[in-house]
Amino acid sequence: MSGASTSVVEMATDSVLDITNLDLHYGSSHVLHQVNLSVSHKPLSILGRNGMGKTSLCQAIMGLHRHSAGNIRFCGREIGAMPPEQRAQAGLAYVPQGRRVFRSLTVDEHLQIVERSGAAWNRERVYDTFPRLAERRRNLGDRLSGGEQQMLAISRALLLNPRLILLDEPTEGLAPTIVDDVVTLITNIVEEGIAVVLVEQNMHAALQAVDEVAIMVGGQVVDVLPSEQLASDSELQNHYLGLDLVNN
Amino acid sequence: MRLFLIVTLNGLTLAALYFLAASGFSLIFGLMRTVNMAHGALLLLGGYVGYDVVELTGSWMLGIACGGLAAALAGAAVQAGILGWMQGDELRQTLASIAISIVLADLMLWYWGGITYQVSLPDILSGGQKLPLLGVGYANIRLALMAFAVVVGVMLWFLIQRTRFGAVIRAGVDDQDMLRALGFPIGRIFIAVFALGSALAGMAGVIAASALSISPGTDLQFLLSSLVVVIVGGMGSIGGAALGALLVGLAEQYGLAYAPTYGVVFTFGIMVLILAVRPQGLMGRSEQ
Amino acid sequence: MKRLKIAATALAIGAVVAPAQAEDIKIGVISILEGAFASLGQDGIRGAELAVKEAGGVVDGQSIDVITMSSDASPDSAVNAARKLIEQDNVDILVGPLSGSEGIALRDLSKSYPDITFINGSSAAQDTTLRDSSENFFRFGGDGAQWMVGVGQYAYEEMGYKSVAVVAEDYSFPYTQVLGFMSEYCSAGGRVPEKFWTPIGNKDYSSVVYSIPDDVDAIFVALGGADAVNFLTQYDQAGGDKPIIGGSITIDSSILESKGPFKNLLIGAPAGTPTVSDYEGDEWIAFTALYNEAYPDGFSAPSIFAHHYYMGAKAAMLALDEVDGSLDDGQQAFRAALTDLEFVTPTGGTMRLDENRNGIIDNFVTEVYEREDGSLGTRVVKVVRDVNQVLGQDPEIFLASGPVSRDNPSCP
Amino acid sequence: MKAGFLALPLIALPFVLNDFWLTQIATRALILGITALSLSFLATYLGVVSFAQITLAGIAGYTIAYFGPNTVGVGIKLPFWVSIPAALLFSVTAGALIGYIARRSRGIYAIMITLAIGVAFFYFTRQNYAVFNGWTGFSGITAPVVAGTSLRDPSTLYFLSLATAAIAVVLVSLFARAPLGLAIQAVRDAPSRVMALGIPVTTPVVAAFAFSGLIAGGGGILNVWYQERISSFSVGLGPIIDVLIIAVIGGLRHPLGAFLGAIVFVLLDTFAVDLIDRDRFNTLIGMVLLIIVMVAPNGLQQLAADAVAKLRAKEHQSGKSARIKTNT
Repeated sequence: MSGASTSVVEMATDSVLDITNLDLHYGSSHVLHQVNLSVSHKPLSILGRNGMGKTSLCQAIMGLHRHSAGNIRFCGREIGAMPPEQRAQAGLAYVPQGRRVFRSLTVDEHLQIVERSGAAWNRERVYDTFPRLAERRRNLGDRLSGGEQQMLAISRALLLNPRLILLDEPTEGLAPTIVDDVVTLITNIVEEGIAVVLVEQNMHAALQAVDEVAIMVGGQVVDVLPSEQLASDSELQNHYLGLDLVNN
Repeated sequence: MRLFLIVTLNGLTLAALYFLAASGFSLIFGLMRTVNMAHGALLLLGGYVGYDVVELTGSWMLGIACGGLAAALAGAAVQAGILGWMQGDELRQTLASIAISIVLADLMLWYWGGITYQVSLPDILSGGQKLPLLGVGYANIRLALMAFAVVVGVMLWFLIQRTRFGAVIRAGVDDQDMLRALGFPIGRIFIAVFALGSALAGMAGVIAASALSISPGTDLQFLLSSLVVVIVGGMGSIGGAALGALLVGLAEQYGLAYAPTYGVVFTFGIMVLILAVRPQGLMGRSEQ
Repeated sequence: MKRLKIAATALAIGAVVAPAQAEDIKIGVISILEGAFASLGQDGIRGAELAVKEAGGVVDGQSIDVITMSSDASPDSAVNAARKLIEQDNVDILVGPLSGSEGIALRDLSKSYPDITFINGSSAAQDTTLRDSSENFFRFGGDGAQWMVGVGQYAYEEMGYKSVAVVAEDYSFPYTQVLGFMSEYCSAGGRVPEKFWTPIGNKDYSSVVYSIPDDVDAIFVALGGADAVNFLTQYDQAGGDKPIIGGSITIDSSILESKGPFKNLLIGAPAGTPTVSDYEGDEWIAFTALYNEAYPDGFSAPSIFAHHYYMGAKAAMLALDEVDGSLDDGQQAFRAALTDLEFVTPTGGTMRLDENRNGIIDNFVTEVYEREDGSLGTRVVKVVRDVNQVLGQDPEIFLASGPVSRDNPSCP
Repeated sequence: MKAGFLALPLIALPFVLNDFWLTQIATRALILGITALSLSFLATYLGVVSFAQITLAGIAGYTIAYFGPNTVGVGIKLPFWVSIPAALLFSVTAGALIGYIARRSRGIYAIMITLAIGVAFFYFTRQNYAVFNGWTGFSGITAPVVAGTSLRDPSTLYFLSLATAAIAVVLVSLFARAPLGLAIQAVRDAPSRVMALGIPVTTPVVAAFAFSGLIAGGGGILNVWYQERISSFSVGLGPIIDVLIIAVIGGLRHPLGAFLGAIVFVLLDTFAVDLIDRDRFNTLIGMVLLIIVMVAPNGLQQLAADAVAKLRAKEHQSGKSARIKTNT
């Protein structure tokens, strides 16, 4: 236990994920421009309006879309040339926008295929943490409610026992009470020592969960600032995110 | 009436063979969206190898196993060496697999010649017996065919619905990218599934060579019937393949018995009709 | 202008293949070398090459070049193959094709190439020479109806079959074979209550097997290759025990040598054919020896295809010899020599042509028997000499009965 | 300028090639190219790969055979100025019908339903003797004689095919820019969005198939004159796959791809037997096809265009550097 705590301290000084000068194209359209971002063990949120390139950035980090230029370093290793499965094996977990649970797998099967024996997170622990999933373990993925699907998507990622979890809009479309549950859950994950990148449109949820905020505008990271600063500065909020988001 | 029952029975046994041939095709399409036009060639390859092994060892079961193995190896090589490199580009894969089937068919013609082969059956399966109600002789192998189809169907169902590997395959069918993002090397899974689908084709080839016969041209016949079976039933669904095989097998036999002139046209007519009404096949899920 | 054209053409062709020497006489051979007919087509090529080899590959100091092309049983492919051989490989004489519809297609094509001589391979459609015949298309062999002569009478009188069912593939060659069988069988007094026309390449005949009426005495089977194997196997497995009467390609060495348990059904089966693998005639024995020596990998005896391609190529060699290898004057002399040719065939008869340039042939009624080593052979039970294309009937009456079809002839 | 660069050598061909190269290679490639163009048109603008284009060509071809001179004694003889429009009318109508049947199918399912239609038609022609003369089909078909010249005359047929090909290419480009063509492309890109706008998807799909029927029908008429025959084999699985091969190896993105693919295919089909042991030519054909599919993902047309672009860029570069040198 003491060993673990020292390593956390050690890592806290190091960055987990380093993105430098990342470019991404979809065919002829240039989606990401020279993105630079460094993620340490402090939870970070990427905020931005719709269409600013947040999901594209997630997919580039996961390797689901190949970037055209730039570097992605993860735990000191360049992963830019790796296929997604190797990035996952290296300790990167992804909770995608829209959850993307498998519609023809039961809850239990979702967890079973990812579970590795002897790891810190296993099926038992998931069911302890989310009794609701235990109740629904025989249900197919597409028979779950939005909140349950989100629980499942996050559990699935946790079973990989990752070093970093990338969550793409986990609160989208959820009822306010469920949003609070998700925020609590993210806070718990952070306490586990897992690095968190939270991509959000919902600023209030994001600000509750993270320490640092990166702002994306037009396919670029334009600013990185402590969450308190953004929380207290409504002008800044308006400037970067627009009223619609702030009132959300 | 007696004829109708016999023709129905014939349709069922033919359906069993079609199901065996088409199940691998359906499996491959279901996971990878690959329309493997070399499926018939792999089936024929399995049949030839099975024949050679049965001649050599006298063991029919060994023949089936080796036929399946040969086709599995060839299929894995095709996926790993060629089709895997163009994953996601369905049209190119279709064309590449056509090219592969042309080459394979020609090489098999070279090696095995153009004559017709029939695998000799073990004693228990050869010959026929009098059917109790209908009062006619019926080939044992055809009755056994139905048993094979049921066994293979149940095994496939078990594999896909009840095992971890099956769950991974289903997850891949649902969302390949997500599966990769969970750390699954999709390339290797694809090769494994392709080998499995090809093994089913190869075994079906040996069984076809036992119940009917194989010769150059058998590859195209079974490719076409597999296409119809799988499309009518719904691509990627094992239940759909079974349903499609039933429809096609029965249609073909009723056609042959009652409307020989246009029997074959009916089979494809049924396919057009079903696809016009349900573009994704009877049990297929619509795209997205 | 013309000179420029020739030069450019030579350049273009030279870029792909080196042109062969001008003095040689070139014989193009078209056969089916792919798909279900491949092994049979291969044997056809062997036959044609054998005739050239037999003559030493030379006629009057000119060497004979044999160039083969494959078709895929479709008339279109046969026509394309012929055009390539004529226009690009510059062949003088064409031997082929193998199957009936291809034959009609080449007959039509021959009218566009009056300077080339076409000699039929083994294709046996009736209309190739009977209707709309072509001046430069020759068939040193019979059609599918001629190949059945003798069987109808034999089945009715010797075997005592009063009624038979017909199982045949649904295209022109089997129609012709059925016509040959039925025109004799029906006039002898026999009945054909049912005909089953099955699609070529059909795999599963079981529903046909069970539809065969119980009260027929025998089944006349005109299926080829894998189709025959499939039908016979399934009939055997279903416990069927009616005697079989075979068409010309149902019972041939290529079928007898296929592997499988169905073969017992064939023992004793009569068939009509111009080619008998075990024929005891001296000429045939010599021919088989020649074939076996040249092609140790071939069948144990020449098939119907080797036999007919051989006769076509042999006629070409003999006629070439007669005109001293000269094909000038638009091959007129060569054709005259072909028209008047008479030669002894491997089956011991005398081959000559009728006015439509169709062969007057010897036909055999054979039966299948089991050799001591367990393999199957055929032996001759009856020889019918000098069978012409109208089957010995009055030509006008024969022509008036119309072209072959599913329903012509009929005697239910 | 670009068109002239292409047209001149094409017009000069009959004066330099012998009949074999002109007819068996050039004309045959043009005819196959026209039919393949009808496929690549659908693939490019509607996003549907149709295996039924040979069926459409075959319907036109059979019409010409049935209503024209032939030696099989089936059909009614009509003057060619009646039978040609009738052939095109039938192929366009059949195209519309196929489009209607397949209107809801996309991707692989569209391939399959059109394949089923194609194979059903093939078996129908093989089994039906009254109209299609079954297995044997029609032979002895002669092309019309206009002003004393048979249209089957090598140069005439070549120019006729060349003109038809040119017209087809122009029609495709015009159609693509017409309002209906734009609607078709909208259907390709987002069928659900088109439906949401209240535009029925059926009309553009049916129109696209009908138009492809017109082009395929043109190819079919020329083909039956070229072959002087048509049979069930002409509409079978072999030709269906040939046309697919031509369209895809040529490249689906540009109308000229179909013709590039056709010339490569015809050369390969004709000369494979000369390049390799005569018994194994199918292996060679398969291998070449496989290599083309692997190295040229977007077809030979794209490969050629890329090569030209690269060459130009190089020229441009060297030209620029040369200029810089002179400047300094």
